[in-house]
Amino acid sequence: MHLEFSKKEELFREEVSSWLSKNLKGKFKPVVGRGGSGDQTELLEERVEWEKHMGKSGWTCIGWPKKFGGRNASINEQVIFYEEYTKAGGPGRIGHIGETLAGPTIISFGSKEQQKRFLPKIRLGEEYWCQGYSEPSAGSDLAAVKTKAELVKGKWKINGQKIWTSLAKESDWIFVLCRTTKKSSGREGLSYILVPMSQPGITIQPIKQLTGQSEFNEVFFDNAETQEENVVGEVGEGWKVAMGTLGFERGTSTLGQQMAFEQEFNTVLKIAKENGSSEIPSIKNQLSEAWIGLRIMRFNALRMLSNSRDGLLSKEAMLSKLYWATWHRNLGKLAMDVLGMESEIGDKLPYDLTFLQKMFLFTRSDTIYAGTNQIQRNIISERALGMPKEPRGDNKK
Amino acid sequence: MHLEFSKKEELFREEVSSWLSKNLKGKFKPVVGRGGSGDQTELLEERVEWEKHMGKSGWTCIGWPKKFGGRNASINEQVIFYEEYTKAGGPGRIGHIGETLAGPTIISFGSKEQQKRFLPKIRLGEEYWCQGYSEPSAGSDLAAVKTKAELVKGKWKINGQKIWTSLAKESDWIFVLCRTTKKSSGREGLSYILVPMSQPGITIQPIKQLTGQSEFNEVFFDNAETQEENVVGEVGEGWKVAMGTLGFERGTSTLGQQMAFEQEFNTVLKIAKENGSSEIPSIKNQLSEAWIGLRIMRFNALRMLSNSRDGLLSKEAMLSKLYWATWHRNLGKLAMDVLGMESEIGDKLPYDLTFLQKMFLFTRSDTIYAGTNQIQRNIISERALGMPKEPRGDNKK
Amino acid sequence: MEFSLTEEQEILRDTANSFLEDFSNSQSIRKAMESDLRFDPVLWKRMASEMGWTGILVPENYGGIGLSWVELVTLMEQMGKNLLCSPFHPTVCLGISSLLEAGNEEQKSSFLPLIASGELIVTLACLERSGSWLPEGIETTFEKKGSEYCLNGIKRFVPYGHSSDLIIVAARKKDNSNSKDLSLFLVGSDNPNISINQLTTMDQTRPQSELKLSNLKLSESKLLGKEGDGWEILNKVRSLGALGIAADQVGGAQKCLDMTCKYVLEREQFGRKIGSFQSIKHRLADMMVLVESARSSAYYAACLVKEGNDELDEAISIAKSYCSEAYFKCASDSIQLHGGVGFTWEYDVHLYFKRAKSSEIAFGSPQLHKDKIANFLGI
Amino acid sequence: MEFSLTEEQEILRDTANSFLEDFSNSQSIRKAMESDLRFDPVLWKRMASEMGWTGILVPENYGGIGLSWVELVTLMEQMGKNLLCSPFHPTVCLGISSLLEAGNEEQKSSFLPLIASGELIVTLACLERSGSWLPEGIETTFEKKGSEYCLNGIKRFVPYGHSSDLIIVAARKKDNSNSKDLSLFLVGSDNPNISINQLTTMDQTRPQSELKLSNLKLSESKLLGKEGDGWEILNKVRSLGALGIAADQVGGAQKCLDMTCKYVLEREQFGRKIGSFQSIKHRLADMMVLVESARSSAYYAACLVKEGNDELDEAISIAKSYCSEAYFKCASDSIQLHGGVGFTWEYDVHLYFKRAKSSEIAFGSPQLHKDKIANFLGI
Repeated sequence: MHLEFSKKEELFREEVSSWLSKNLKGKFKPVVGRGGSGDQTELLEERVEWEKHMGKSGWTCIGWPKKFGGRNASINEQVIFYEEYTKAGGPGRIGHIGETLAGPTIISFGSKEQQKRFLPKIRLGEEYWCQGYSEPSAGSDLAAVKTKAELVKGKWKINGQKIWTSLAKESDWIFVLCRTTKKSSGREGLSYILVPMSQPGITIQPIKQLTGQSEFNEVFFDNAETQEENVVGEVGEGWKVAMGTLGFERGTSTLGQQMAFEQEFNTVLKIAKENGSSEIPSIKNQLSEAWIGLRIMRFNALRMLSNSRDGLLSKEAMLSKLYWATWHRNLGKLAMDVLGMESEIGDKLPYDLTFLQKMFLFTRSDTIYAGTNQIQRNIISERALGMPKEPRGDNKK
Repeated sequence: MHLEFSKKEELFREEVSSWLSKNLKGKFKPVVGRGGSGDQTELLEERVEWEKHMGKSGWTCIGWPKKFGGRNASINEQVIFYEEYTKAGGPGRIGHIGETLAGPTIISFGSKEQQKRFLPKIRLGEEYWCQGYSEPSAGSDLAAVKTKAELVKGKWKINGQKIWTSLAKESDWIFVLCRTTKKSSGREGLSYILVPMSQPGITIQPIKQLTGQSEFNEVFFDNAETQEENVVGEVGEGWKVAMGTLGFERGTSTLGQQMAFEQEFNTVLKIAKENGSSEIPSIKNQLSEAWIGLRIMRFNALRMLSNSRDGLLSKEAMLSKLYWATWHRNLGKLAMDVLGMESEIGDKLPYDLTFLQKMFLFTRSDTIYAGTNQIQRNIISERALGMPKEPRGDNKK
Repeated sequence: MEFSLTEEQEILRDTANSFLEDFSNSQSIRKAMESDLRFDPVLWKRMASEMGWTGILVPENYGGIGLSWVELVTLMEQMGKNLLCSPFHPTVCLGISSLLEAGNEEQKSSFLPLIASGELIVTLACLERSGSWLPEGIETTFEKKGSEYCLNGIKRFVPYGHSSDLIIVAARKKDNSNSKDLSLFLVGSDNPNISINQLTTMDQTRPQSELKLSNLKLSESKLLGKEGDGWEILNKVRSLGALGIAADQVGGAQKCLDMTCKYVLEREQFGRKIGSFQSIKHRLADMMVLVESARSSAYYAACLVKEGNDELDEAISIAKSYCSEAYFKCASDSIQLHGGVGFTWEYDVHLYFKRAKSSEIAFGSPQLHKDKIANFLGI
Repeated sequence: MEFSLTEEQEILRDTANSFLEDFSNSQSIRKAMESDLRFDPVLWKRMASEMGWTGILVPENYGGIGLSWVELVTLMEQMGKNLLCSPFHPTVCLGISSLLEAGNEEQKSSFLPLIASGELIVTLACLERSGSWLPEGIETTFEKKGSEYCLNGIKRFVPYGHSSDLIIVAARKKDNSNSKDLSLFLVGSDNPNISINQLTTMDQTRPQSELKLSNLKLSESKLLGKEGDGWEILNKVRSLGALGIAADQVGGAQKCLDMTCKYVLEREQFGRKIGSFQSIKHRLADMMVLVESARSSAYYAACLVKEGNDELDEAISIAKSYCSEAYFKCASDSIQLHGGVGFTWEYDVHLYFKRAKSSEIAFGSPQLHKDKIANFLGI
């Protein structure tokens, strides 16, 4: 057990940081530090350019195997990459769903043709992806999805509705979990299908959030089409594929996210020092606790990454979502407490809020999307601690 | 809505307080302030004398109807009585189970003969009672009681085991919830039977608690006997009777309990001022919060009592146990925090702890006995908020 | 001792609730909070003339109905529950209280009847750039020149400042070192030397403004209370203001509980109503403890106002700190238990959440009131 | 970067756990904690000679096995898990650390081998009647008379004071106003001018004593470190002491989680294993978050000791404050989820609960360490 990075890893760190400092300037200067939470849909064109530039330079998808154009970077190298990327103010990645979800799924479960068709375009920033899992009545209970796909003359015809889809308008493709076996229910009879977004059968409806912005969308499928071959894995095996994807979701990028959290924390700390609220004992204490919480988040992540073997995440990894979502929500509240009376005052009428206000409000969704805190606790107690599952009801609809 | 007491009530207060100050002295001086939580089994003889003295003077069972020897005291008068009693340092009541549980049950559900036989002796402090509800495998799930009673030649023969019985050794009678219908289960087939404690069929086994003391007991029934007529209510209707008793448990004495809490709080506050810990912001804040919590406990109780009509307790009453148990447990922790390093040091070897240490430890059971916090939350959400009941399992034993 | 609503008070509560359910529903709230005035002036007139609410505290001889704070708390609880957008709190809790506390006969008879009839909207301008509730926070100065007062300074966080007719302004004597030497003035919002700038507020149901006073001149008759008594008056009025907010918080917290109960009994996941899951049930139980305790604390303080009890300041600090935390917790939990829809603009939960946040810091944060309680305890 | 146990470290952990499961089981814990010495001297010898644990930090040239704090933390985690009653923490974390930090060659070579072989039990006497961890808390004085030091004072809260052979005593120079001018001395417990009085402790697994030093005379060779360096040495040693406790806390918290999981999978109520109720499942999930995070924090700090990193003090304060709260919460929840049996003497849960409480305040309460963190943050 040791925390120091090896010489080779330190060299890699230098390579990353020097490439970033040489490239995140000039025409890319405007995107530095942009596109994070609450800013996700801004400066899209410029950020797409940046994605392409990174792709061309071999700095996307570094964890992918070499044969798919990746660098086969070790976990430590990925950690280093994400840390340096955040430190350098690398913009919010439009390509992250392709790089961390769609791509790895296609690598693990896709056919050779699919790998050839889709992976290079993800890697080069030429095609972007979004996720089609949740539905209005299938939120926590993902197995209740109702969206249907039917094979008609070599094409899947898809009907139904997905919800909470990020970056839907900006994406070229969506992976859709849908029911391909009529009258099936639960985890049976589902398939994982790749569908092009730009077609008359698909309508996107942004969802306005409590911040006044729209980072999520509803996606309606009305006889949307895709080629028969665009199913990943076997027809009817979609649940297995989707669960694989969920596994990829909590990986090495977590350390980059933590550096972004640290930047937020530093902003709050700075204000507290400036406006004198850091001298109020309860605020001082909360700042101290927030810092402790953030450091431990990092320690947990390092341990989790060191313990993960062969791409399988360790038990501890199950804790990560519950931990960071709760921590981040508390930081949002703390930011408001630090601001005191000023916490109510926004940027401009009618309803432009400050960065910290948006953080405060948006963090309320952190403990809900991608598995609510309640669902996370179910998962931890059942899978990591062996507690019995909650009995399903029989209010079949 | 008004908080002031009427002239008549103020006169009653004077009467109570003057009687107490005239009587809680001389030979009764040693019992002043004794017999509370953690001190329950001390100075028994003297406290029995005091009970008898109160009974003779008409100051026990004041809420009972006049025809059973009570004063038919209004809720406000009972509130006043308990407040003054606590203020005067009246000793922990050995007779409280008879006065507040057995008595009211016999008044509500008992026969005329039972009322004649039992009530005067409760009132006069001549007979003491304990409670036989919980069993090792029927804790939160009271309907799972297994203790059996069988009618043999005009007598109930009782076999089984009760647990968590307070004051078992000091009591003359126990009311026992037991199964009188063979092969019955759940709430059916139970009866509420009064059993004399002093007999060979009953064995008492004290349970040593984490404080090192024993305030609870196991009571074993091995062909214990009682007369056929000692069943309260109909045979087989014990659940209804027992639930009635649970209703009585959270009544007017709550304000006396709160004054005892206030005395504990004052002790903690005094130490905090003396040892300077009240200047530590987190301790100062906790003291402030404890005081807020205590005052609101009082406001809640006053509102609950004013809202209770015809002896039925209001919705708000369901909150009381959860509230006070949690508050008291927090006070125990706060007391230790106030003491700092001294919190570890007890009175004398081998294991005599201080009053505050015993409080700290004992309050851990407050959130467990008489319905755990979890059970209280079930009750509140189901009965007051109309949430669906948790499905029972079918692991029948 | 009878710590429950009388029959008349229950009628007041129920009437208020059904009126507000009709006229302060989701649609009208959103319309009002996005309008320029930030409230519906037609509804305001009806609340004044039909319901008599603006005159609830005004003695009958000044054209009001002369009820007590118990009735006012009962009423404001319903306003909180229905998220009413209106300058009721500044006008009644702050404006009327100030006039009753410190106004001379002439001031009372010229303003109270107008307030009671809904023709005059009042607010209080005490906070400034530091946001501090302490006397040091007030930097605005006054100077007496002949028979006139001249005021200069910038007020911030003024509730409904942009739609008020009469503004009670706290200022300190120029060049006076005693930080508590403050005085209050009655300023018409039509005075040319005041400029009012509406701010963007996270909670759109509680608008705030910034006021600039530049050599604003007032006749002696506009002094409220004696010169130098301002801090004492402010203390009393803001304490009552805190109680008014506490009542609003009780209602808001109750509504969060109600909305959540309703939602979890409708929403199904895993083939069950989600209200049948223990984690949800237990959280609702905890919410109910908070709501009922908050209500007890606000009612208790209201009784003490009526009975003129010494304990009042303590009781109000208890109520304000507890109700603030209770409302915030209930609103947070309500979002959480609503899941995805809980953080959408479309559902009302976020409006309650934002109101919980703005109420929490209005008239003293929970921490400030806990510090006061510690002070009462001698620590 | 490889933040997981090596194979050797895993073997150490597993061996320790199975040894302790055998020899520090419920029965032997109770026997030890009620005995006069408060630990089992036979077990102590075996831990020293068979297992080599007392020499874990002692360099090989002094008869130890010269491992690092990473191995020590791994070991102490198992001791906490199995509630070991022994003077291991004072002897190893405090005693050996002090000698390694400040001992001269003569002191090291005379004491370290004896400690490694289990023949010498050491403790640290720093706290006094105020219970304060600040230098002002130390009122015991020393005076140099010729070539001798003379000590006077009363030490309190001395861990295993009554069963130690060698006591490291902190004292201040008599009549010196600089509160940090402290020095450390090595005092044999057989010195006639020391009287040791065992105190009753709520946690019987962590005994404490009061020591009276009355004109206790020591030769110059008993000075540990330079005169006046005491505060600096103490700071380092107590920081390591805090880390040792944190490791014990991780193990204790883990055991509370394990015991509770086991119990709720056995206990049935309402016809179901109570572990199937969501309120219980969710609380267990929260416990696991605490336990794993606590473990991460303790291991992280242990790595920094090994790597001699500047961040160490901060990391230890993080670990000690987090592990303290995690253990207390897990032990509390363990009692609660055990229901009635949870507060009986018979079940072991209360022993963990009491150890959680005594550990919480040992070597700085969570609050003290949070204040340190605030200090690191510049606030």
